[in-house]
Amino acid sequence: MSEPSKIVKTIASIIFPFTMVFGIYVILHGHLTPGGGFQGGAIVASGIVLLLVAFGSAEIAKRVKESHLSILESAGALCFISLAFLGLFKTFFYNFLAGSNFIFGRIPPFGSNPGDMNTGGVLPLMNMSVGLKVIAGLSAIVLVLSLFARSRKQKKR
Amino acid sequence: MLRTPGGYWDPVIWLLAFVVAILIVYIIRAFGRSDYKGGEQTKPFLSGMEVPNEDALHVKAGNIYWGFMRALEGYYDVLRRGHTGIINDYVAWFVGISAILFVVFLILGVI
Amino acid sequence: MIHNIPYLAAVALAIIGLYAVLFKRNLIKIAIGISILESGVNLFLITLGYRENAVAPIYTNLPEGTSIPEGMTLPVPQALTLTSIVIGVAVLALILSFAVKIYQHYGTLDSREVRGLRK
Amino acid sequence: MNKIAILMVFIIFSCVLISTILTLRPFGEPKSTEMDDYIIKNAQNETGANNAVTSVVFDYRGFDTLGEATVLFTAVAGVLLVLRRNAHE
Amino acid sequence: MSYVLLHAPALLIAIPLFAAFLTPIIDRFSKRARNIFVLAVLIIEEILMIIFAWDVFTNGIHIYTMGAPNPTSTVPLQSAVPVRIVLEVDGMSAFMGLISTTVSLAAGFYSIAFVRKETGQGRYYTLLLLMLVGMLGMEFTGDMFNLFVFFEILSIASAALVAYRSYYGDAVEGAFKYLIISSIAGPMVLFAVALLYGEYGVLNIAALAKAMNSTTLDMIALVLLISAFAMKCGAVPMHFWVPDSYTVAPASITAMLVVASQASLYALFRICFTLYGNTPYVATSGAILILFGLLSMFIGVTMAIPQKDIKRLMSYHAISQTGYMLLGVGAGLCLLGNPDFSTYGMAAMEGGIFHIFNHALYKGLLFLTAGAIFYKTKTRNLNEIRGLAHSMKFTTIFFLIGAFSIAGLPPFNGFASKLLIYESVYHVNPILSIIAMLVSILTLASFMKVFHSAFMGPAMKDVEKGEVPKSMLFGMIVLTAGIILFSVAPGWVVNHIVHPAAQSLANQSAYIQAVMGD
Repeated sequence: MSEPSKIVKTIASIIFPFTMVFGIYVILHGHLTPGGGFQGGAIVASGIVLLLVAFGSAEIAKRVKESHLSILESAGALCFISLAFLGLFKTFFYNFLAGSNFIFGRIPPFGSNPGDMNTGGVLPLMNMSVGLKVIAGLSAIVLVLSLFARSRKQKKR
Repeated sequence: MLRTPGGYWDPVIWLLAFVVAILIVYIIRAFGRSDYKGGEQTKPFLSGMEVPNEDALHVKAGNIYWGFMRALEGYYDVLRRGHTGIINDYVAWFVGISAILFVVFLILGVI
Repeated sequence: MIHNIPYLAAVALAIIGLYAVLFKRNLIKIAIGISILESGVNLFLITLGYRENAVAPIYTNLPEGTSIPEGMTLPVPQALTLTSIVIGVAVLALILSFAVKIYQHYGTLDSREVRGLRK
Repeated sequence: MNKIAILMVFIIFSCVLISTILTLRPFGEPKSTEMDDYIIKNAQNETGANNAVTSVVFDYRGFDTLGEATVLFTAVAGVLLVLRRNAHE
Repeated sequence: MSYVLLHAPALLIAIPLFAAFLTPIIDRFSKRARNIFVLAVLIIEEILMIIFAWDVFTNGIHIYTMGAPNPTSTVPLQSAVPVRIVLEVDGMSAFMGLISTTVSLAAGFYSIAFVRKETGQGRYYTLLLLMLVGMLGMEFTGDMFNLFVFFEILSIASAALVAYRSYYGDAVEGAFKYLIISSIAGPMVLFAVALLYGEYGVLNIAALAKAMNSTTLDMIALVLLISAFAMKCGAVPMHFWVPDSYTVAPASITAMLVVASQASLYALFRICFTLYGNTPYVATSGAILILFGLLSMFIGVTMAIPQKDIKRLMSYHAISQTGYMLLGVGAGLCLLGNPDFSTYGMAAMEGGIFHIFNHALYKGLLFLTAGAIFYKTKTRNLNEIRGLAHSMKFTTIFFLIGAFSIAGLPPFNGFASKLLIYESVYHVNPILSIIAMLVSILTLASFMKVFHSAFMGPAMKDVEKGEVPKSMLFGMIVLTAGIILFSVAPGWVVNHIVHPAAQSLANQSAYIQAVMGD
């Protein structure tokens, strides 16, 4: 296949930051607006896939290795399950931050309200860890598949 | 000791009976003539012909129960035709079984 | 009867996917069929959560005069659908990697050829 | 012949599904919604999240979400395992 | 201690999950540390499971509500139905959990030497732990959708591990077939769950069983669940994936796959007994289970006899042994509610459930011996191997123990469970027990074929002498010890372990009452 044209590369590199920002916004506001860790992580991963398409898998593989991505994913999963473990003094998955006046510990007024970032207990933290996990996981899958296809093509030649 | 609807099962008693049976067999064997044990009696005898070496005597797995499979050839042909290694057929069997169960349950529900 | 057209659509989608799995010999098409089947089931699941002219169950800037809880759609089916979508993605990724590997070994994607195990 | 049999069972299967799915409660009017109503009413003061769906995903049914994250983790591990380089021949 | 017991249902699932997430990170630093870590986790699981199971057998059902202020408050005050996910561990669940942890421990020890020469071991052990997580989750959960989620975890991890030797084409093929089958069964289960949710608005098994009023849609859901789980536990005529995937998987994984199929079997029993326990479908589903059982027993064993691939032969035997369990428990399900359930039905269920544990032990042992043979001779073809008894004494002994046990020869444990099944099923219909005995004879015949062609005869020239490595032997010893224990004390095992399991499986009202109160 021929290299993508300069236009594609330029547009991709312009769009990529916006995709990142939007995805991270969706992750961070998961407990206030539609969205959450999985959705935002999928958006960011789609941005990474865009780069992969525009610049080719070899170019990306020079910068990021799939082993690093899998370590990152394990870290996200570990954060998630550790948050679940921390509630163990009552039950597994107990939302121990909600109601306490610690970070994210505020309880919003019942009914319609403009939304306060500092609410939700462990939910925002779980959103972040799951978002990290999904970003790493999806990009690792796509990267490995594309690299495998590329290596087979080179073997053919 | 395990109680079953028809009686009971106790492996210890069984083992004791087994040991006793072995002892009886051994005693009976001890009565036999000593010069028949070992020697000529234990050599394989193919009606006077030359006995081939061990490798040739070992029956290969493919040949064991040949007669059994030959006798049930039709049955095995049906089974083999069933076992196509095609993934679509695997799923088709699932759908077929579900459809049959649907029909069975619906009929029983109507009754 | 006419109210249940959405259910009908979801089930029809699932059945189309099942048809692809049953009658298409190409492994990639089988994978596509499976993902269509999963989408159909997900659509059915999310369909169950809808309430007549209700809004999403989110309190941020909730429109005034929304009756709680009758004015809000059911949240649980949406969560279940999210879960099952992610599961579908995971399964699809693994199926595709297997298909790639099978093509590397057998040089074909025809399910009638991919039966080296048949004895 | 084989294909025809498969087609027949497939048609039976789909006909049963389609004909019985219409007997489900009418669309848009859920019958028994105690669980969902409880969540909608209490999500805010129990979990402190405005988004009831997120409170379901991460609090009420958080264990499902852990399993879902595990599924993704499993799939990534599987893909990296199957497509690993230098698998010794 | 009481704290641990209180949280045991969650810990048993969460600890291996945590370890699975941690394993790739440890793997980067030291392979040896990773092996020790995985083994330590498996041993902890085993010990915790034994303690917890004993508590369940003596004190009854354990309830654990995820994320509630206290674990036993299943139903919130303002609500009439459980809102959160509830783990519900009764005798049957604890029984299956014991099986899963035991076989996983054996497989873990066996793997240390078995996959030493392979690459990608870190992910191998990760997925091994995830398989354990999936099984325990399926067995402990009291929530239909959660059951589906863990079902998928189990399927995906198993499929990835079946394809572990991805440099063989047929390994990937078997994994592909397994995964397609699982991903057809998964959406079907989810569709059934969605139907039940759409009707009753709850997902908890006990709440569903309480609200169940057997409409047509419940029937549809029941059929979808039965056929999906029957396919996943390898019942004829949906068994075709079993030989394909069992054959190509590494031996330790094949031993795990046996237990994975039994987790689906457990789900099938749970659906039939608990979820649909008070519907008019009980007798019909029992008859269907008996029919599946008969077909599985007979076709499985007759297909096993002509096989030349040792692991393929054993996997057909796995199918036919699954038939015994379906037969025994199906007979119990048929007699459920009858006056003579207390006499014959309970005995049939005890036989079937006891056979689950026996089958996990001796079939796992046989697959491990087959793996040892493969490790030595690098082939699975019975025509090419012979005379291994000369060099591999222990493997021969283990194989003989497993073969006698699976063939139901006294005094081994296989005989005890089969005796229970014969005698009790005879009262349902004499034909059933006659077929069961015939199948048992054929099983013995085909294993004598394996023994003769693999271990008897002159030694092979091109195989280095000596036994397989220690860790593999230890993995086999774990299972052999279980077989010996169950063989010498069947009465004790049945009275203290199997009977509570059968009792709790048959007693639907206790299961519902534990969650819904009143």
